[in-house]
Amino acid sequence: MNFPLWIQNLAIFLLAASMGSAFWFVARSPRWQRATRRFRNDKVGLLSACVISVYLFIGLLDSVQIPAGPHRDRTALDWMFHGIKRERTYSAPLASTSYSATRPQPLEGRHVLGTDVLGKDVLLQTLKACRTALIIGGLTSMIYIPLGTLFGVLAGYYRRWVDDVIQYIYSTLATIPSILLLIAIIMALGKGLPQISIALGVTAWVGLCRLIRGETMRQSQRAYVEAARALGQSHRQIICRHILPNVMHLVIINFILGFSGFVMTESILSYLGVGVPVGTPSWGQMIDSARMELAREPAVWWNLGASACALFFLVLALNLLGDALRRAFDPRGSSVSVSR
Amino acid sequence: MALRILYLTVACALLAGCSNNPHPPPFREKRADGTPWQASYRPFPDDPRSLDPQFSYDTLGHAVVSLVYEEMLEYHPLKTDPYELIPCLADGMPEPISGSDGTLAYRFRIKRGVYFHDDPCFSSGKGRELVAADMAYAFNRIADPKVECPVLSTLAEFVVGLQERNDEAKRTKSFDYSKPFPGIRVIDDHTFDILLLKPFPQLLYWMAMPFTAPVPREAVEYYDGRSHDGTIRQQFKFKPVGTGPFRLVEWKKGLSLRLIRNDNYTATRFPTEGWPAADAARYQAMAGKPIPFLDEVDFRIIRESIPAWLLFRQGYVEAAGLGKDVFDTAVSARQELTPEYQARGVWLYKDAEPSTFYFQFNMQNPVVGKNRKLRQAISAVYDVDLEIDIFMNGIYLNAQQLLPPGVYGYQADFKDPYRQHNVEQARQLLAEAGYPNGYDAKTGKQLQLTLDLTVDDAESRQLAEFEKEQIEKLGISVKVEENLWATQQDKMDRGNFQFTASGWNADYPDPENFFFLFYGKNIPPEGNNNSRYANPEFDRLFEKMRAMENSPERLDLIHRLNAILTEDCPMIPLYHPVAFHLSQPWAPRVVLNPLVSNGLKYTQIDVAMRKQKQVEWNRKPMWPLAGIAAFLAAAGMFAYRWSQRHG
Amino acid sequence: MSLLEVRNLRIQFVTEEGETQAVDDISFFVDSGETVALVGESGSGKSVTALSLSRLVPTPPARYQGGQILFEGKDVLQFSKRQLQDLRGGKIAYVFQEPSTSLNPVFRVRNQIAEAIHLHRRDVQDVRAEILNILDLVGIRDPIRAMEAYPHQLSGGMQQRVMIAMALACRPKLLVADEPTTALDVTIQAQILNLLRELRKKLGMAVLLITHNFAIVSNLADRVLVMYRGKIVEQGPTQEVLHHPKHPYTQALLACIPKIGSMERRLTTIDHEALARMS
Amino acid sequence: MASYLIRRILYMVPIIFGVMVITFVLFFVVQSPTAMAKRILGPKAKPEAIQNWLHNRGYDKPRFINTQPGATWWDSQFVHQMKALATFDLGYSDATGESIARMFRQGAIPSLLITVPSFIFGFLISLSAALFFVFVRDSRTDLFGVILCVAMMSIPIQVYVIFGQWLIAVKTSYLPAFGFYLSGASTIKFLVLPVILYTLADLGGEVRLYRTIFLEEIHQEYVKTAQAKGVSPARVLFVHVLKNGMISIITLVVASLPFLIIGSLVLENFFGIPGLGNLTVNAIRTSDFAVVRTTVYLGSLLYLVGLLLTDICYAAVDPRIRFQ
Repeated sequence: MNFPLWIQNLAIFLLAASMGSAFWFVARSPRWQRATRRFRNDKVGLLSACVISVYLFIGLLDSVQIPAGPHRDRTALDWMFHGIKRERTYSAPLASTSYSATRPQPLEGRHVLGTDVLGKDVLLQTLKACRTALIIGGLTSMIYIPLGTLFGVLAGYYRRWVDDVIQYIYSTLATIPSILLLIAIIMALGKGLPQISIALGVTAWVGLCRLIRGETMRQSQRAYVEAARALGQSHRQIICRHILPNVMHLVIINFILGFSGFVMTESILSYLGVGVPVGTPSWGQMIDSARMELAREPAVWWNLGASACALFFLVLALNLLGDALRRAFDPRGSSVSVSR
Repeated sequence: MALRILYLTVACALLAGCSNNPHPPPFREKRADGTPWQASYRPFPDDPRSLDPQFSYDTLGHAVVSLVYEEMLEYHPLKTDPYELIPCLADGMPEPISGSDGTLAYRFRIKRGVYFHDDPCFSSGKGRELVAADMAYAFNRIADPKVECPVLSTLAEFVVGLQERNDEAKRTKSFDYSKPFPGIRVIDDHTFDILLLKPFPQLLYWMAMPFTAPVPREAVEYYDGRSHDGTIRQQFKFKPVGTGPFRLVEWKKGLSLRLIRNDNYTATRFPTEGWPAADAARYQAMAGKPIPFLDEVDFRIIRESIPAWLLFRQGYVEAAGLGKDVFDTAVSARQELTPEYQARGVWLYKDAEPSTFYFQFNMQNPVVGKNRKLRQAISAVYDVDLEIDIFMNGIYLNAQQLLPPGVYGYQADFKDPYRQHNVEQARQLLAEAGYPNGYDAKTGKQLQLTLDLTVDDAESRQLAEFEKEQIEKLGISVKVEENLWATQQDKMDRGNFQFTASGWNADYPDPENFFFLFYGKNIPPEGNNNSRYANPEFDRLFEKMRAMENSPERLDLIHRLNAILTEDCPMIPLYHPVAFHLSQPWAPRVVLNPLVSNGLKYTQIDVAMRKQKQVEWNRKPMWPLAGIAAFLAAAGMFAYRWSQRHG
Repeated sequence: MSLLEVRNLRIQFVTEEGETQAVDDISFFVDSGETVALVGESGSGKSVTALSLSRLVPTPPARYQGGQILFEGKDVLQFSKRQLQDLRGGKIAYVFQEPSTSLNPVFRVRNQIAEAIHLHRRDVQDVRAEILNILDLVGIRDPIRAMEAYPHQLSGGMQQRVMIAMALACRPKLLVADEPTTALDVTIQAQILNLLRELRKKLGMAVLLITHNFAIVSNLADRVLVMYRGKIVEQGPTQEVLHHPKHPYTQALLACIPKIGSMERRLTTIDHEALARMS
Repeated sequence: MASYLIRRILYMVPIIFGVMVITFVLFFVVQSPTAMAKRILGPKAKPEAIQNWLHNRGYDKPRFINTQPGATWWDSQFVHQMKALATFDLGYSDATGESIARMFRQGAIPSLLITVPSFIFGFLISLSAALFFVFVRDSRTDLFGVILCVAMMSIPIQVYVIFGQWLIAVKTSYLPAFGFYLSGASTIKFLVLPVILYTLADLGGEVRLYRTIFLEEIHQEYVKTAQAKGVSPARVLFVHVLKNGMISIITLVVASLPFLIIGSLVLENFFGIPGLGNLTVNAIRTSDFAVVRTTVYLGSLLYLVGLLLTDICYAAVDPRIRFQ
């Protein structure tokens, strides 16, 4: 199972578009306006948002294809790096000879962050891995957010047997330690980005569902929902007009924090040998390879350095943004549940 | 405050005093005669699955089994060209005998005075003498379906009685060990014949493999893994009892296997000839001496290569393989030790292994199987030298044929015409194959091939990426299918793949052991012909060659077999591994033959030198302690000032 | 000298959404033994004023911009942390609006009252007797049981009595009751107000009563301060303000008073039930 | 209380059944035991040997329902698996044939030796750090602390291990880079580095979580009451807030207690500690499905035990909760 590039691109595009439209859709409510105002004054949050935009931008650059000449699947990012030659194997950042204590050979060109074992430019690989991370996060979000939100709202709104069934499903899934479940699913489905995303989605919706269910239950008891019910609005109307907008912020915060979790999990999966497929640049794999490379003499540190930093800043920014959003919606910090 | 400083000092002292030696102390410090106890620590990549000699079929299992058990024959530890079998438990080499009724057999005589290890499974607790009946018992075990001997069907083709006994047991669902094994004719306690169905010169090699090691029936029946009088006995496969130079005394899963010397060992001595002239002095000192020299062998299970290397650097293990990541550290461009390691006194060994790695095509696949030119094109485009350079430190031998060096029939000057990394030729061949520039001439679609590989760690992942890129130079697209080991095997069995990377390590140094991989009657599920290569001409020549003793005529047949494989290209030979091994200065290696897996019985170490070097290589710098102290002091200052400010 | 005198107090709140003048140049005084009501709608700054008397308003987001809070002639705004801790509870005690959340849920009533006694009345020998004494004083019928109870095991009225007991435990000079009855059932409200009135007589302390309810004011207060948008718009003796309001805001507020009579009738009807629930 | 617990335990029965079904589907239906047999017997094994292997382990039976003539319908892999798991008959490793129960018993001790000290140190350190940051809340130190925590969370555990191993074991020779054996006090030298790293890797998240919990408590009304009583800020935090916050924290912590036994997947493998984490990773790498599915199953049971402990713990520490 391997999706063509355009479907993967669609994932990124949908990710960006759905984030945007979700904001636009709910931003009219006073709660969101208050939150937006608070967020605007949050320097850390704004800075994180900027950092994330940079990652998104790099991901987009690497999604746009420039079919020119024999290089059929060359992306805009590849095009920007097209002057950079391929080496035989490792070379240190900005070195003029290939990496080797005993057999140095002259290089084709200079590489800001050196080259990896196959002689590829580490900077380019690191940047290309952004897209992999975004696709994993994006595809997973496309799976788990609708699932978690829908089931959460249904369970929290209808209660009774609907709630029982949904609770049973997620309790059972939550009962299996998530990393083991992930590995088991990937072992069963085989390797590949979509498979990893499905596995992550199956394990991630549980948390969101539980959160949304709780919040929906709280909202359903509020006076305005009672009022809407008294006015004879249908269940569907109540859910769409009243409940969903009031739980949307939780979804978004959960999405952002979850996203960082997926990126981190990918690195663990790569370590366990069930990560992204061969030939897909990813930070997790770069970190995993680094163990061996670091033991070389002299150590090959730039691979680990570049990937760990790229991963670190994205996860850091996502976490800080999630925090900032939570602060914006809930200045007194009264929903601990989001952080678990 | 004073108390705090005291704590700090104590902590620092503890830290500085504690050794970074990861091994438990040896069983004893001194031998009975007061000389130092020689305990050798060896890195071991994983737990063996089983130590049952009739079942175990992996290098890890054999490494232990061959120290505990012995077979009738063994390889000469020093001779490699050609490899030579010498008697081990047998008293002299076996004689082929042909009965008047046309039967074929080999007669073996067992050395007198060979005893099994002392073990509670024997009624007296003392090891019993080895007799011919033990060999019959071992062959009975091979036939027993419960033992799951993996080479049963290979041997059953040649050895009398294996198949019948196996069928009978399957029919009756039990194996009757009281019945004598029909394929072994016991002459007296120390003489027996092995009866054959057809000529089988390779039998002698099999008699040097653990499958035919004699096993005491008492041990198999005693160690049944069940509870007796409240104590659970181990399973036989975890508690080997043999005649070998070492006894297994402790096996902690995932941690270590510890063996100590079998004091009753007399079966073999250090060889008295066969060493290289350059090293004569050292070998002469050992020649004819009783073995083993070591008192204790400690296999330390270290699954990751980096820690194994670290422990070698620190002097805590005696040997190390040189992985690609640490290669440059120790070996220079001229394939000699770097000055640092020369100064350490480390020994470097280069072992050409009797193995071949190759790509193999599924000949039943409609795309690659029916298109010889396509296979040849892939062969021609692949840059094996670059792969060897990047991933194998440039030391593996570029393979031009299936047979590895050292195996009878290897042609040192043979060049595969399609395996010379010629991109022009490759494109030409690809066009002839019907895919000019990688696109199907008829449909105009890009050719996509699937390469099935087992990918489970960083290195195999990088290699897979390299292989993909190499073949994609043709303009075709290669999809790497990453399989778990089990899935990969499953695909091999069912023929559900296009092409894959594979390798074969000689069971014994005979060309039969390689060419049978492409023998038409060995197509799965019958055998290991995973390529599903079926060529009547090849099969005919193979059958003929198999039954022959080495001779110019046989050599000619081997060359013809090789020529067929080269032209038909069901596989692309890649390389023959050459392993670089390091040994510590106090533990120089003795054995020169890579087929020998019980080399530790010839090895000895210099304990005093080890002690001295370990201290020298593990000096502890003071800066981290100073750093920690400074950090604690700063933290203390901060806390103090903070508490002052905040009352 | 008044017990408490506030002069030109200004307090500002700085939040992400801008600055708000919570208390805008107010001055008032409270004499010993006197009951003063601070009246105003929610958000008028009365709670902030009350809390600021012992500097309980957290800074940030609040900022004391100027003025003086003189308690027994000393300016609270110049107090050290130590002095503030003595002032709080010891001299000025508080009773808050919502007894169910204002009591610490995981400590027994006894511990919560004992804590106040330990902090301000080191001389008390028999703390247990003193607690029983105070609980009895605030009209808890079974003080031994109430003492060992956790707050959630008590009814709302009882919880508020415990709050008052805790406030009184240190014999404060000034009791600040910040809407002490808002969260309670109507029936209980009257009981608590009666209790406050009795206690004031018995103990002779000053009471600053924060409320938006003029019915309470007329029952309890000697003087009234009316607050509107951070300013004190009117002050004077209770009867005068109630019957002759000068400021239009006061007039508007008075227009919203519920009928006192009706409330009392309901009060008498439900009284037994409420009592039964309490015991 | 007892009846409540019994009800909770009964409620878990369908969940355990669900877990068993999921593990069965993942490991038997999707992955064929034949592949496993190949793995164990080696690539050179003959088909009879494989059939034999499958038969000896019951893997040649039908998956769910036995429809073969003359056989009882429940003589299937699924039913046998269910029965084995339900009776805690964990069976034997596919790879080594060793008793899984025995492997787990042996693995538990090294795992606990790493996780328990890390857990205790981690808990104490994060609690103190969280209290400190709450004490100086809204200050520059607090902001710095939060960012530091998030930064620590954003580093994958492998990076901690790689760096720690390199620095302490390689560059300074103070501690063993690798290895483990049980031998009284000197076992400690193997534990120091893994414990430090394990503690560090979890620290950021824990501190942040505890800080959030305490911050939530700080905004409660009872804190204002305490302040109004004249309680010092330190006492407010360390007595009033701490005791309330600890209720949430202890229940969270208790839920994670059973997992200590599983150990750390990454860490144990890096350091060669023969714990359950190492066992699991190794089983994954060697496709030892018998061990992996047992780990999944036991992990689930541990989770449920954790939930039960949480309930009991709530009752024990929170006076507001009493079982009816």
